[in-house]
Amino acid sequence: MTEAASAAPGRRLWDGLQARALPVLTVLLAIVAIWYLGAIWMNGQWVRDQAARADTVLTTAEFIRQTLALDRPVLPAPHQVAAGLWEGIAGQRITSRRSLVWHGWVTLSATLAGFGIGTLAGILLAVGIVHNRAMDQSVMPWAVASQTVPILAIAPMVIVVFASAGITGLLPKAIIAAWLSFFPVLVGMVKGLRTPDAMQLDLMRSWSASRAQQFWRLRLPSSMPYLFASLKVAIAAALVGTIVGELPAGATAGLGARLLSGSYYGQTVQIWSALFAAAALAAALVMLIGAIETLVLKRMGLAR
Amino acid sequence: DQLTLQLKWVTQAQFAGYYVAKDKGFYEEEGLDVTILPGGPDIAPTQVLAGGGADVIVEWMPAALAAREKGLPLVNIAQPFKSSGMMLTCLKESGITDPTSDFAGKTLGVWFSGNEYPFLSWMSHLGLSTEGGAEGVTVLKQGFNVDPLLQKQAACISTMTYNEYWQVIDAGIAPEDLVTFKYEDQGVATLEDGLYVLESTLEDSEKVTDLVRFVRASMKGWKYAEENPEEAAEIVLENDETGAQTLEHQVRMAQEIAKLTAGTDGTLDEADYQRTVDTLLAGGSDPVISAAPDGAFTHMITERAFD
Amino acid sequence: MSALPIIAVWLGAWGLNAWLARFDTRLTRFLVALIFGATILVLWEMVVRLYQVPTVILPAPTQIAASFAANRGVLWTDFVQTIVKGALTGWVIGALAAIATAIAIDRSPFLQRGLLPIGNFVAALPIVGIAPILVMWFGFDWQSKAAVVVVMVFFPILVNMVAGLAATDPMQRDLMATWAAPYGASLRKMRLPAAMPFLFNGLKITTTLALIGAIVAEFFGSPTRGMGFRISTAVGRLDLPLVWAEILVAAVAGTLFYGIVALVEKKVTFWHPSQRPQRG
Amino acid sequence: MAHPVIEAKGVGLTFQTADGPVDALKDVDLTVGRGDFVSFIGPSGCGKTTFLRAVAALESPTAGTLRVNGMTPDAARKARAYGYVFQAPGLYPWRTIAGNISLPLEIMGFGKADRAARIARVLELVDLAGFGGKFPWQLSGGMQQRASIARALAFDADILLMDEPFGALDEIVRDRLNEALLELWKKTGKTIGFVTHSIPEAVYLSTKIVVMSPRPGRITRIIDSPLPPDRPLEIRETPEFIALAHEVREGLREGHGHD
Amino acid sequence: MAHPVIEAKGVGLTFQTADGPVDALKDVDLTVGRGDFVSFIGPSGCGKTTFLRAVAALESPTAGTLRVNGMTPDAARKARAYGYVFQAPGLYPWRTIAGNISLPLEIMGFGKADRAARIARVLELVDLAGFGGKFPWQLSGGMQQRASIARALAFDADILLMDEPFGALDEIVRDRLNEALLELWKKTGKTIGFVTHSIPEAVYLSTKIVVMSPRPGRITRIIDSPLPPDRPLEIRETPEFIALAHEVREGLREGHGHD
Ligand SMILES: Nc1ncnc2c1ncn2[C@@H]1O[C@H](COP(=O)(O)OP(=O)(O)OP(=O)(O)O)[C@@H](O)[C@H]1O
Ligand SMILES: Nc1ncnc2c1ncn2[C@@H]1O[C@H](COP(=O)(O)OP(=O)(O)OP(=O)(O)O)[C@@H](O)[C@H]1O
Ligand SMILES: Cc1ncc(C[n+]2csc(CCO)c2C)c(N)n1
Ligand SMILES: [Mg+2]
Ligand SMILES: [Mg+2]
Repeated sequence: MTEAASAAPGRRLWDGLQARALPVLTVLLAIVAIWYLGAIWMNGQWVRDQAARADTVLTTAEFIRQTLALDRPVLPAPHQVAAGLWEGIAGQRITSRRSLVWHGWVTLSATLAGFGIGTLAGILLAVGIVHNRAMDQSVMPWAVASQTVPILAIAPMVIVVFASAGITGLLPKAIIAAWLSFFPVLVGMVKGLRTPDAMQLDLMRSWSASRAQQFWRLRLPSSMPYLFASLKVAIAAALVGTIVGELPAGATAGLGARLLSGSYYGQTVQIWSALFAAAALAAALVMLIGAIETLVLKRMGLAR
Repeated sequence: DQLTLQLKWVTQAQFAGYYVAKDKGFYEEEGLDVTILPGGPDIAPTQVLAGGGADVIVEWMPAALAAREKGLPLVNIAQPFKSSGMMLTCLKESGITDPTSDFAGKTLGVWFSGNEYPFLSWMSHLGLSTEGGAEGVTVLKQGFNVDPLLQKQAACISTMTYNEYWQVIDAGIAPEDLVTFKYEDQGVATLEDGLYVLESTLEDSEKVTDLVRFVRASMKGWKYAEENPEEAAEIVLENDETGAQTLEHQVRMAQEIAKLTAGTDGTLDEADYQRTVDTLLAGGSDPVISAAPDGAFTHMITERAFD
Repeated sequence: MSALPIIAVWLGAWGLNAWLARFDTRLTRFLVALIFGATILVLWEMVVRLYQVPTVILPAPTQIAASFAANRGVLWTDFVQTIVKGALTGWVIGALAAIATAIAIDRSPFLQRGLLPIGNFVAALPIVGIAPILVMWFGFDWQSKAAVVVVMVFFPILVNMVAGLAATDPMQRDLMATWAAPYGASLRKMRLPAAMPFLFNGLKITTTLALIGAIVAEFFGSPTRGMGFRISTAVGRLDLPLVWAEILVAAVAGTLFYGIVALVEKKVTFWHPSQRPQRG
Repeated sequence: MAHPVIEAKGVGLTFQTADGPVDALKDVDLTVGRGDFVSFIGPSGCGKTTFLRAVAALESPTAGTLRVNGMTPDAARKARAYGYVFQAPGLYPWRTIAGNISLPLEIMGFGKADRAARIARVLELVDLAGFGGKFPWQLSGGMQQRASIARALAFDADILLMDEPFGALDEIVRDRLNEALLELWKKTGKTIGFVTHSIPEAVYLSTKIVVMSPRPGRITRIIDSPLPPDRPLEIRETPEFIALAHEVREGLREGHGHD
Repeated sequence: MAHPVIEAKGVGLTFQTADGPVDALKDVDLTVGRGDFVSFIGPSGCGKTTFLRAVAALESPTAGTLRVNGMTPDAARKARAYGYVFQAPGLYPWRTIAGNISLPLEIMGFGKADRAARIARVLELVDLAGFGGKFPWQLSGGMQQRASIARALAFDADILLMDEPFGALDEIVRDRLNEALLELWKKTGKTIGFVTHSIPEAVYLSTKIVVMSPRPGRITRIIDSPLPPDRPLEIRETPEFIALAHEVREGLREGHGHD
């Protein structure tokens, strides 16, 4: 027991890595295996039909090889998607219109703008709700209702309406993104700003602290963990909003446009590559916020 | 002068004339600065026009006339497309050979968002209900691509001669395995891809001059594209921001489009117009438009452009 | 100057609400929310009329109401197709699958470490991307919409449920250990009840997600009914009042759905501090 | 000034709850003079906390009159007359111990150098010198409680209200802090209101012991202590002390009856 | 059986923390016989809780051997030898008081009628008859603590481990519960391990008092009580009692030194 505890630090690092990486790798491997099986199964119908139309008989090996190498597969094989991603990311100049990096950048900029607007709106509304009783009672139910409006479904219309008001380009997309991302921030911040317990508030009262002092020195710091948790949800939501906003913008740029045009031409590999690029972007953004969170909370002494 | 054109669909050779006119400087020669807005699956150009987002739109006549009846005063100012490229493409194995007898009980893919009118009036010509059942046809809202046919979710899908049909072919289905029914051949063709503006625009004489110059330059572009399909396709490709189009597909599209724009200088043929209106009016219980429209087109622009 | 009446209505309603809010009873709370909503509607109507906004851009509430009354049959058909068949079925299946998976994960730390990071990645997949794929796989009817909903709601519920199952405090777990409780008993009598507030958190978030997923998926192919179908078709036909009537149905259905889940939550997690009447 | 520091006349406080009204305080009469050390003792739920909170304007009495330094409690609060120590430490977890002590000083607008000096002084006082840079969760429960006492002492309020401040501490530490508190009180002449469950503690510290009883919360006895201000720990073995403790215990037993 | 109930030989327990290892227990030797009432007393952080947890197999010693009823602690746990009362009530908020008491009974497979009878009996014992239908958060802290004691008593485990069970209660209630606990112990002959901060409580209840000291946590004195099993409350004024208390206090002071 004590021997294991006093093992060399390098060894411990390795053990930790193994404990973390091994399960992820195993699950990943399982998913890839299932994916390959799925690809063979789902693309099989097409390969059989083609063989029947061409009046040929396929060996099993032939059959499997063909299912994994279709131009327009129902489900592209993992290596096809990987190749598509590689081609899109590394195989182009990043300013090229075929570059996923370029499209990713277009999407990212609108996402960040929308995320900024949404976060600001969410925080301001939350501050209002916590400090004003009339706002508390009137805004919250309608904020919930606002999220049930299928904004994604009317996004095309929204874009047109904004265009008619002279707002075009990045902003309409960003506003759709903001619409989706303000809600998690609002909910999280209301909860966070209300999280100081009665005793902490009473202490402030006993010191006769002003409302502003109460806000800056008590409510805001104690809401930080909630804020960051919601920011992670919000940035993913903002990305989805941007992508949807890009769909009706038709054949212009962005990962959404890439998804759409892939879909329009039945280019499943292109769809999946754009999809993975989007997911990777989302994961990176969430991780970035996680990193900022750790940093801030550590400085605040809230991370242990 | 500034002018904004809203296309009906994504950047592709279907709109080659406009891109050529812009790229070759035809608009510039006329003193125009034209912005071309690509469309998309759920963009309704009529709505964009109504909202002031564009000065001119490319739209199909059924949708334009329907919008006119809804109170949006659209006017056709030019008609670069002489013939319709619409058709229904079926798998031969579905056993459909004759529309009048074989559609009943089948599932058909149709585009919506204002593009369903030609199909609906064809069906009412055939006396088929679109509510499903053994006597009618089951209608699917077809998405952006030709998958429903490849996946055999529908017996037939809507295709354009210049686009979706070739996607089916490219997907690996031989032409012999397909049966197609062109709207032209069925006598239910309606006019596609015309240029429309709001009535109020025509009251502004300065705008009218701009439109005249615009139509003139656009038609120059169309004729150039007709003669040089390869070059036109390349120009389209350069303007495609998604980077999803392929040259091969666009060249073929440009060649097919040339067949549709052939035989017109952009002036609307009144006989074609009348046929479209008649087709739409003959809709049985559910016609697309209820009365013959009045003032839905003007020859003023094309006359001044080409005199 | 024409903005004056608009500002006047706004200020008047706000004053009334600020006054009502001071009473803080159940009735006034309801009234305040109602007045707030009514004010927005009135302002909307006034803006549309005063500035003569075209109907194809933004219809007035009265037009929307008229369209709603005229199209009740269509709206009902669409409601059944999209919300009852697509959204609800998908939500129930997704929730059940997520709960079952969460329990499996809770039992196996290996799965927990392996599945959750990947789960987070998958959860970040934008649905608009999977919708066309799922329509391709599951066909045009509501099954593919339900599948989209399943994918959308699965991970939010899973993540919450996993957190919930781990949310018992150490003392509660130690107590179970001193009683030598087998896993089944500690699951049923401790982990599941303790997870309820978290589970409901996930269920509430996903009510609105489920609606959005089912509607958006219809854009990628559908039979000729459903709310997403109707919205895109009606936009094409410039029937904007009908579009907004559909949006109204979605909003009301969504709010009700959310409200019902919140109500059940109140009944099930009555014991949780956030559900107890606040002292002081 | 001629005013007593705390003057309660017929004070009543009724909470409206879902199960009906709860009389947390009823007919409370009490006068506390400048420099008094008053302990409140009584069974759980008898209104000790409620009374302290009413004095600090954290609750409003529903009957009678309550004056602090001749003003309303709320005016006294605004004049920053109170240092309050709650039953639990209530430290802000995102601030270090020094930061926590600094917080009320910042709010009241003390200068930077003055703050540093005060923090050092009170940390010394509660035996936490050297721990100023730690975060609350890095300290044991007892140390946290001492930090919260230090925080209440730092800004030298006239009136110190302490709600079972030593409940979580072990006997030895408690003895030491009792001595330190007495020392401080003698040196500064503050008026102190002190809630405790421990009879010896109440007797050892107070000039006045208020015995309370629940349902409705009321005062059953007020015992003035004959003990001298100088009290070594050994005073607890003297007969006067034991007699006083006995009297308090008797008072408590009376009010306990049924519970 | 010839086995002692608890037998610790050179028990050590080191926690690995980010700041390095913490010796919570070191070289602990202790033998507890059947029917003993053992109190653990010592300053905060001296390892009282850790030792109790190790006995209940909630922690594993990193050195030495620990046996319970001649088995490993884990085997004893599986044999359901323990009733454990934690320092905080630890009631499940979604169950009523009766439901909470019923929970271990359900897990151990007691029949329905038996459960009802036991619940009624222990509720009576801790003076909570009539409160069975309330939820934990509807009761005051003291009542919750009593409910948690009732829960540990309901299933008649051989060994009762109690970690400062009466810390949150006022003196009168505490006295009453002390009496009741002694009564129960005499009647059932259970073996009891009891952590407390109060010297009089330790002396009043125990047959054996274990004095501990921190850094590293270790036993500094084991005092066997000469008091008879029958102990009226007044025994606390006898010279034997006071001498014993004095001895414990001495032991505590030794280990306190620097804190
Ligand atoms: N905010 C409140 N709402 C309703 N009832 C309350 C509230 N605060 C206190 N009470 C009730 O008032 C009575 C007095 O409570 P208080 O907290 O003053 O007791 P206490 O003497 O401090 O008890 P303890 O020793 O347990 O701290 C109790 O019956 C309590 O339940
Ligand atoms: N899980 C743990 N991880 C690290 N250190 C721990 C852990 N549990 C306890 N300790 C440390 O072990 C030592 C003994 O702790 P323990 O809880 O047994 O003390 P205690 O005597 O019960 O104190 P108290 O009277 O405050 O309850 C302390 O220094 C504590 O900080
Ligand atoms: C979802 C969707 N599919 C098709 C069309 C119709 N459409 C407009 S232009 C054009 C030519 C394409 O090659 C077609 C097919 C539409 N509007 N929306
Ligand atoms: Mg109290
Ligand atoms: Mg302990």
